[in-house]
Amino acid sequence: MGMMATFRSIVKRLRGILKPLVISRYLTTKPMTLRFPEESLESVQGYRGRHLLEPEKCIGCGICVSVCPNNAIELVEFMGQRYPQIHLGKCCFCALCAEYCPRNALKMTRLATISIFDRPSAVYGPEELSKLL
Amino acid sequence: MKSNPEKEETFVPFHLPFGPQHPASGHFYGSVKVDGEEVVELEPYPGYLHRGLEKLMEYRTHIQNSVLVDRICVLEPFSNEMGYVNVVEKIAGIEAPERAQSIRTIMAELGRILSHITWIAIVSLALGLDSGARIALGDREGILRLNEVATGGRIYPCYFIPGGVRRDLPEGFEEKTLEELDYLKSQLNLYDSLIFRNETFVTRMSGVGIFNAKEAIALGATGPNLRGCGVESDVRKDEPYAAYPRVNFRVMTMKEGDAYSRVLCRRGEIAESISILRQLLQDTPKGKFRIKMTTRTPKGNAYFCCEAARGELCFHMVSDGTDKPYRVKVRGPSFSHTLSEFPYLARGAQIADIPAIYWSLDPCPPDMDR
Amino acid sequence: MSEEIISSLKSEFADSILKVFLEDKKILVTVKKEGFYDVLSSLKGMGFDHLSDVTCIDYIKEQEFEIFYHLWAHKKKLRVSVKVRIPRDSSSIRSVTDLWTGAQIHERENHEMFGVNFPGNPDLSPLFLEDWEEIPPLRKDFDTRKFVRRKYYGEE
Amino acid sequence: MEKLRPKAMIKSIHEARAWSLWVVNYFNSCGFIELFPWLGSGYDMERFGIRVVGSPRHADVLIVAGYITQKAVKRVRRIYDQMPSPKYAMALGSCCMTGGMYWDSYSTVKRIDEYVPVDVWVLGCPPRPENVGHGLMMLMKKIKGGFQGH
Repeated sequence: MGMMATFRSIVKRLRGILKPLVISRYLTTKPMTLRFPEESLESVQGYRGRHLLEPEKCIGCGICVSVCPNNAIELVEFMGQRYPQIHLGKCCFCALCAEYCPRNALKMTRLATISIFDRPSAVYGPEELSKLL
Repeated sequence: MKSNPEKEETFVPFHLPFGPQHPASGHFYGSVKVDGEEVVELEPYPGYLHRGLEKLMEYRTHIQNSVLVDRICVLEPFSNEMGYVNVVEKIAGIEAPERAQSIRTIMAELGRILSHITWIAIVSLALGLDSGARIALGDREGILRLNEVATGGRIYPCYFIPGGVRRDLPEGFEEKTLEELDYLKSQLNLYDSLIFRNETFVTRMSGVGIFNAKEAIALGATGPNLRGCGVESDVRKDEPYAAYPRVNFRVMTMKEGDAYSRVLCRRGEIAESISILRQLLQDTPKGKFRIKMTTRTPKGNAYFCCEAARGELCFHMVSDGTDKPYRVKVRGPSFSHTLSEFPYLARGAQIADIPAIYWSLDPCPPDMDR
Repeated sequence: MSEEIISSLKSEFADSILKVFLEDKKILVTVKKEGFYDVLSSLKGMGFDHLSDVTCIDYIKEQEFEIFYHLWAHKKKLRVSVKVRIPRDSSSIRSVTDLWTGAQIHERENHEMFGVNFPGNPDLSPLFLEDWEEIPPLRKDFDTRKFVRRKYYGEE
Repeated sequence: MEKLRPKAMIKSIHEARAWSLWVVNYFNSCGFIELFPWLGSGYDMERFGIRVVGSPRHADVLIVAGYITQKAVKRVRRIYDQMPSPKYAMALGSCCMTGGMYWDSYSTVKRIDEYVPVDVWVLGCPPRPENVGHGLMMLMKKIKGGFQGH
């Protein structure tokens, strides 16, 4: 009986070694890795990225200021009228401001690559908000 | 304890930190008292991710809270939203429309599969099976892409809101999801051969961290950890909510109650979630996906439980008539996994089994600390 | 099923139970502080073996804490919530750790967050916060925004 | 260092440092989820020579991946002190810059650069993997440009 037991344990060991080799099918398929700067997983239409302000539609009502959970939005003076200024370092990109704006002046774009070296450049005033840099 | 008597008076427990910066501990510090190779006592020190969310929720309105609340468990935001949104609707006495209920169930099941796949990646990283982990990390992108298409957010969807969901599913979402589910179904066989039936994984996981049904219930275990000991308890079956009454599925239970049976429970749940999603995607009812709800909720309190990937997630909310909740208590499933089951299971185990036991319970430290 | 439990509770603890009623498949029990432990232990005997949550609510206007014990019976598939009111200043209530071992950490968290004392609980040391000198943070008279302005933003 | 070595050698030292950043294995909160594509096979940061190492003694970059609580900030500062200089720090998400989502929480640190000097802020809650990659590229460009770190 010892022969059968050792034979069976050898088979068990072999199966344990050979079974993970099923991964070799990844040798033939297209690699999963994207070459970052050239290829990258672009954000989809409707993704909640950086804001875009249309100054002519904005009436300066301040609903976005009150609905923002992080107090990221303030109204600032710009060319005679009050527009929202968004501190992207406080914003959580939840798009409640865009949803509750009565005039649909504030929308979310797909642009999400915002990395900066210093703190002050996280504050987006009305003119930066209205232009897609 | 098996420590021999003459060593008794000179025995000084050596404190081994299973610390916050440990590749397998994920911001939870357990001070392990060790006698040689055997663990004498494990003291949990949580709190590294405690933000005091229950206090913050008292300062925000229900709409702002529905955005804050899916930061509770980082790996599975949909079940937190499902819990919070339903408890607010319970107090307000309204019912989300039919279409919103089935959209919520679809996204909750997608979140469950995503959470289980992330858990597969982390548990195989903790046990050193890197190839399976890399493939599982790569497979998450499919479901995250579906999240992004449907809700606009990758990790935090901020999608459920008291009264329904914030926007409708785009067209073609059903076909994309069905395609993704077929791919995941085939990947399950790959995970089987790479991880679940892997020789080292099985020997390291089976016979480790054993507790029977009675002990598990006394410790407050829920979800796959309790189903691993043979108790058939699943909130989706016991107290059906959202669109779960219309769906039939099997509750996976194992008998041994050791780490490997919990692993198989979760693996079975992925297959069940795929079949649930296939049933839901056949006939999503048409109609409104959101009804208007007044921001103020009447005075009263409500308690709602839903089944998160890790276990029973309960919300207890007290409202005093204003638009802000007076008090919200969140019972995260990982609270009892990490603080009462893990120290119990770690007693008497070997040091090398600590990561295996810890990740067989699938804890989520931000869910424990809130 | 739940009607028998309600009737047996009413008959057994007529004096210490203030109100028992069924509300959408959940039994809600309001108990006086003296008899709450016997009600809980009899409920455990009836098969409510899973304690899912111990919730503490701070009613600062009435100077009272309200503690909820949410129980669940695995076999009967039934949920019970037991409500107890205790005074706010010298708030202490007997620990139920000997009925459900899982209750120890819930009570320890409530002790740290509200200051409720649970005699009989083996370990009530701080859980989440490290060297915290203020009053327990989840009480209503602790204003987190004033605290944050003073400690982090430096305005008084 | 500038005086002793010719200019070409100094430039190649910066280049070598930029292409071999080692990240310490301390990912503390939500940003950690967005590093999965970089750790795993999604974008695979080994292509840029960025590797995750277990001990701070071998690391160059500390990635602060989200909100930091009062209890965790002691460990973060100790890990940062243990790292040999030149060392850099990168902050993911808005919670470490201004408190973000938990601006009124009693237990989280509002400005991480009171404890750890941060070189690159990556915004987003949590930032997309492409945004994290953009931040890593900016850090590498900054190092190539002769930034000595701390």
